[in-house]
Amino acid sequence: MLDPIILFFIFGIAAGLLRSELRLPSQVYDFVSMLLLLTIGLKGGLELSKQEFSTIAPQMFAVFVVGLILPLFAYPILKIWGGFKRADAASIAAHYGSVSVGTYAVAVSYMASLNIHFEEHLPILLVVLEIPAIIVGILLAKGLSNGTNWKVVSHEIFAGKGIVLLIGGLLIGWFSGVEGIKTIEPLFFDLFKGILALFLLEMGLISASKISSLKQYGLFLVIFAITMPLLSALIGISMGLMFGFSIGGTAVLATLIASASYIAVPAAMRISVPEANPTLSLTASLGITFPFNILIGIPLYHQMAIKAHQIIGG
Amino acid sequence: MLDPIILFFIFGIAAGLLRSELRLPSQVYDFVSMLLLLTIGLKGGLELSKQEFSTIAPQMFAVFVVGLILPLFAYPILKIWGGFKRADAASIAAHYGSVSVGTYAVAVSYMASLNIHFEEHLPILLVVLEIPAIIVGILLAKGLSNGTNWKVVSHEIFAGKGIVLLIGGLLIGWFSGVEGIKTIEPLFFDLFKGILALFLLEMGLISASKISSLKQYGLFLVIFAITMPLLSALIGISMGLMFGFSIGGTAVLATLIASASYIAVPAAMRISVPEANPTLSLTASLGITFPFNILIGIPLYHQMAIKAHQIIGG
Amino acid sequence: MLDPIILFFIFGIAAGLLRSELRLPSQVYDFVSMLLLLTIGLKGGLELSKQEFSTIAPQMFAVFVVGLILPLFAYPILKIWGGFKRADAASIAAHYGSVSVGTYAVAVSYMASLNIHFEEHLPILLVVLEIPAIIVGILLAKGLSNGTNWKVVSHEIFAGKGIVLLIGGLLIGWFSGVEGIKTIEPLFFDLFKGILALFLLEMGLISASKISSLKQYGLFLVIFAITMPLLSALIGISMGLMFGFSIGGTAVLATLIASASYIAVPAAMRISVPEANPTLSLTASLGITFPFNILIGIPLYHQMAIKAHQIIGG
Amino acid sequence: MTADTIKKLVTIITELSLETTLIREIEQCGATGYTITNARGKGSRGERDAEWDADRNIRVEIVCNAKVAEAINYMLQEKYYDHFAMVSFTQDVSVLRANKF
Amino acid sequence: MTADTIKKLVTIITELSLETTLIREIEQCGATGYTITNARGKGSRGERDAEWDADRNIRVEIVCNAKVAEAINYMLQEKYYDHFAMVSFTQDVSVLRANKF
Amino acid sequence: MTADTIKKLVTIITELSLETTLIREIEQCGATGYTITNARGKGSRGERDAEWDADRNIRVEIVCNAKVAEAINYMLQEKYYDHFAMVSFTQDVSVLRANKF
Ligand SMILES: Nc1ncnc2c1ncn2[C@@H]1O[C@H](COP(=O)(O)O)[C@@H](O)[C@H]1O
Ligand SMILES: Nc1ncnc2c1ncn2[C@@H]1O[C@H](COP(=O)(O)O)[C@@H](O)[C@H]1O
Ligand SMILES: Nc1ncnc2c1ncn2[C@@H]1O[C@H](COP(=O)(O)O)[C@@H](O)[C@H]1O
Ligand code: NA
Ligand code: NA
Ligand code: NA
Repeated sequence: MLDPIILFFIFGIAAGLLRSELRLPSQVYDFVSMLLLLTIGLKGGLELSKQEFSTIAPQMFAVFVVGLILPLFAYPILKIWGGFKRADAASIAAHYGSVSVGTYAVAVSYMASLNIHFEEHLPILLVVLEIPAIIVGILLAKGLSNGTNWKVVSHEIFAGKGIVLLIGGLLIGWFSGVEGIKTIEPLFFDLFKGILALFLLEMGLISASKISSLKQYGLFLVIFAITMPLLSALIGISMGLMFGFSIGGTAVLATLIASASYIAVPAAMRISVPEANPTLSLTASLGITFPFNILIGIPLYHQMAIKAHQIIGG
Repeated sequence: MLDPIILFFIFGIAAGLLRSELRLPSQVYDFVSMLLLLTIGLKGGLELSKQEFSTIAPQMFAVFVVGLILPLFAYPILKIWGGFKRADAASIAAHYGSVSVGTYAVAVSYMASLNIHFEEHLPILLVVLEIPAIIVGILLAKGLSNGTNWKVVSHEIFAGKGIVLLIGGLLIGWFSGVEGIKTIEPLFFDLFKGILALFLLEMGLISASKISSLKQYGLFLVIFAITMPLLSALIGISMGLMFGFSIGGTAVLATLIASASYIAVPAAMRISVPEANPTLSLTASLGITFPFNILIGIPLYHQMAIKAHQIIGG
Repeated sequence: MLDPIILFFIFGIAAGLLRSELRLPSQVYDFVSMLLLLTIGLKGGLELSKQEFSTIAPQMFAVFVVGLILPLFAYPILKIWGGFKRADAASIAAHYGSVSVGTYAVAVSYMASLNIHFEEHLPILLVVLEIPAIIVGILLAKGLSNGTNWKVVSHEIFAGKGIVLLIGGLLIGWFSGVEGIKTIEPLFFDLFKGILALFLLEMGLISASKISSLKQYGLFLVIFAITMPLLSALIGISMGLMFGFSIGGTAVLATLIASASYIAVPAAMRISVPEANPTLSLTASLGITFPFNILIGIPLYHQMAIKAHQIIGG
Repeated sequence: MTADTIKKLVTIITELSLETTLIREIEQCGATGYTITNARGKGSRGERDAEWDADRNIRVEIVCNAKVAEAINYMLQEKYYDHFAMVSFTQDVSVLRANKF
Repeated sequence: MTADTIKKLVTIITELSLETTLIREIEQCGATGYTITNARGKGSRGERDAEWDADRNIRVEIVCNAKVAEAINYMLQEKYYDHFAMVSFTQDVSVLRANKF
Repeated sequence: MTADTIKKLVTIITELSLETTLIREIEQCGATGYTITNARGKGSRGERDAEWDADRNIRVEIVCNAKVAEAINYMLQEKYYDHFAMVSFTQDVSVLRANKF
């Protein structure tokens, strides 16, 4: 029996490939995204109020470092094997070093539907992971002595809707506490999966439109867009074990690291590395990696987490 | 005591006639419609998973035939008695041969509020009924040897938002099953009547604006727009009895057949029969038939179904 | 422990001051406002069905008179002490004589979260209070023998979205009754605080943008925009006592009278007194008075109501 | 192909709140039609970023003959320029079916 | 600075429901691009206030050479003018990088 | 009636993501105002159908004198034409209250 939210995603892809006129109205899509971001933030914030900062700080640091390393690892592959121009290789690398909140939300919903516990403070790591890859990507594209206006770039990153809503949600959740949040639960928590279903419907439609533009970019991009998340997931599994996470937490962290950005990074790259072709990275991220993670990745990473825990535990 | 959703509709009509600036924002209207279509589809799909296809298939066939016949019946009336041009008569006939999902939703809600059981697989018949009248309408307007681009027309019909969402909802409901759907119930099922209320508020506003443009089209259109649903309802009642439906199911089927399209058919006619005046058919369908069915038709068809069952049963 | 909806407001102000790109999409904002207005109307209407008109009529009259007097009181202050031009003084006075539904909603939510009872028919007084100040404002700006097209003005007032939705909600609530309304409660009542949270997020963003344009209007406007609600609240407290309201009702009425319009009045003034600078009054109302009432005013008026009841009771 | 005719295209950018009254006056000047799009912008009356109802602009286009164009421009100047955010400009355009305008 | 070149700007205001087919035909006339904005308005076929799907307008702009402009105008006249709410007008515009169009 | 004056109308169609920076530069060129509408379209960089944030266009109009128009066009050419989806064209328009621009 399939989770309905996955069916909504498949439905979206199918409708898109069949060239249906179906679209979630753009402002409704924005609204739905906002709700997801706020809900994820709120949940993380509620958890924060129960935790010691000292336990989380080292995890934040480790995750930040991973965010710096991932694009450095992807860049030469894209440049040398893929034959991409410098700007394009750097931009794609930045997308895969950063994360996708939509993918995270599906992982969360997957765990919830199987009643698997996971570390609820992961949204904080999510926020931390979004940023370093952008900086590395710009440096890769332009070199250290470049003319990047870092003030503009950092504004673009930190003032972007995604980060602001996640951090806002975290803080509100933290300050409100479990009791306080009760009154807004019907909107933010009870509707969560329905809202996620609508989000995935639209994401399916978008993915389908990107899939159609795939052929012009060749096989290498496809292979990269599947292999890169698999390798990233391995890193995620290792980190989960290192942090002493539960099986669920390990799988969600793997999903997080395996995911590729399609909102924050494209926006930042467009401003900072305009010579990179935005269609290239969005096609990979939205057309291949997102559907791969949703349909195959998450259950796979879950199995990997189980295996890894058996090996360690045994 | 009046059902609040009917009050919302009356409120919309009143606000519209008083030339208030009130409008549901267009994208919110689209969103609300999408939710209704998906919910109706989901409910039908859940029911499908409990039924044998062999019981439903003959009903689908019968209903398809009715969809072919209704416009053939309406066309000469409109052409000869109404004095409409060929294209206009054909287009109006197509509207009345097809169905209105909004009207169906109100019938469903009416039955639910009176705790009357009805056959839940009706959404499948709804999907089947939407289409044949469009084809007949085009043929009536253009003749058999016309230059209609059927590929474009069939894309217009099947790729239209309405059909896609209904079928998508049906399939998702079918594959998910009652257990699977639980997590998305708060959005799609619990909010249903509230969402329907907002939909009817906007429909009231739209109806009011169409009512204002009514006088220029004369009395015949008004009479047709009330008589046609009444006759169609009689056909619906007979079919309900034929199918062995409950009283509720008979009444809902009658409502379905009595309803007139205002989304799928106008869009298809605009492309295929551009010489037809779209204001004419929309004024009839939205300005008269929709409010008539909502305010008078549904309770009336319910009474008719009760009577019919008494006669048959006695 | 802070109410999360207040945190959403503070979050909005912070994000706005930090020049984040965060915005509630405009149609979603309209939708959220509509839901709040309808919910407030519905709640009032439910209450109406339990009350005698004869108890409420005198309160409506008294409140109407207050709505006439408040701008007459504010006008000379603004004109003489503030040095504003006639049109501007009249327009600002009208804003402060009228009310803000958003502020009322927060007061309602504040009382609910502290489990404090209040007179539920207050939405009727809200409707009554919106209007007189507009008329007085126009007369102040243009004199009695002016060329105001009162037909246009009254259409602008009564056909405005706010009034129409409030009155529509009132009537629907009244006719439906507590039982009837049950089916639409999940959307209109259960989601209320979540919807209010989103509304306040956007209001915070708007307030922040108005705060930025504050410096060019000088200190007087700031002082006025804080003092005026305080004085109005005193009047509200006295009226609450006069009406024999509970502590909660007294505080909510005080909040109501202390609030300043930012939707109905600006729209009406733009049409009727175009020579008034709209930025001036909106800056005061949205940039100062709204946040003041939300963050400081409501708890303060609650304390004032307690004190006043002690004095009277003792 | 029907011969082209030269007409005027008047474009007005102003506050959304004016829409109803402005349209009425434009028709009184003799315009047979108009087209409106939503807009935002900045000018002498500051930024109008369409974030708040009061800050929304519309962009109105009217195809008409020179006389109507002049009447519209005169009307704008007399009644609106002083108190409203408003910009307008006029161009020549060539149209088919010129009798429409 | 590259020398400016004079091109034609064709503006079409018509029903939203035509978008897909109209765009196809415009490209067949030789246009290399187009820009669309949502619009509402009023004309000989009554008010189209964008409140209902069937009442929404679009405003299509095409920068092109004179030949393509003529082809588009001819096509509009032949296929659309009779049955659809439609207005179109043509202007001269000066563009940079004229080879684009 | 005030005498009309001829000014330039520069229209730019480009990516939404450029809005903030582009506006800043346009003002630095000496423009006193601008108007923006949301748009979608197609050109040499493919279809931009406004479905995804990255695929949204804006249409910017600036009424200005010839010198500012030239400065804007030069700036666009230098800084944006190579890497961004962008089209621009310039026309003559007659305006009232010419001192505004
Ligand atoms: N120079 C300009 N070019 C294009 N649009 C302008 C210009 N100046 C003003 N506008 C538009 O007209 C509106 C009103 O202008 P204003 O009355 O100058 O504030 C602004 O909000 C802009 O949308
Ligand atoms: N004179 C006009 N000026 C500007 N736009 C017009 C004019 N006439 C019609 N329109 C626009 O073109 C659409 C179709 O016009 P029509 O075919 O005359 O109904 C209308 O809905 C308006 O948006
Ligand atoms: N020939 C054209 N006519 C009108 N608009 C165009 C044309 N070519 C391009 N555009 C618009 O300008 C945007 C960017 O063009 P481009 O840089 O050629 O991709 C497109 O997305 C269209 O909205
Ligand atoms: Na990643
Ligand atoms: Na029918
Ligand atoms: Na007040």
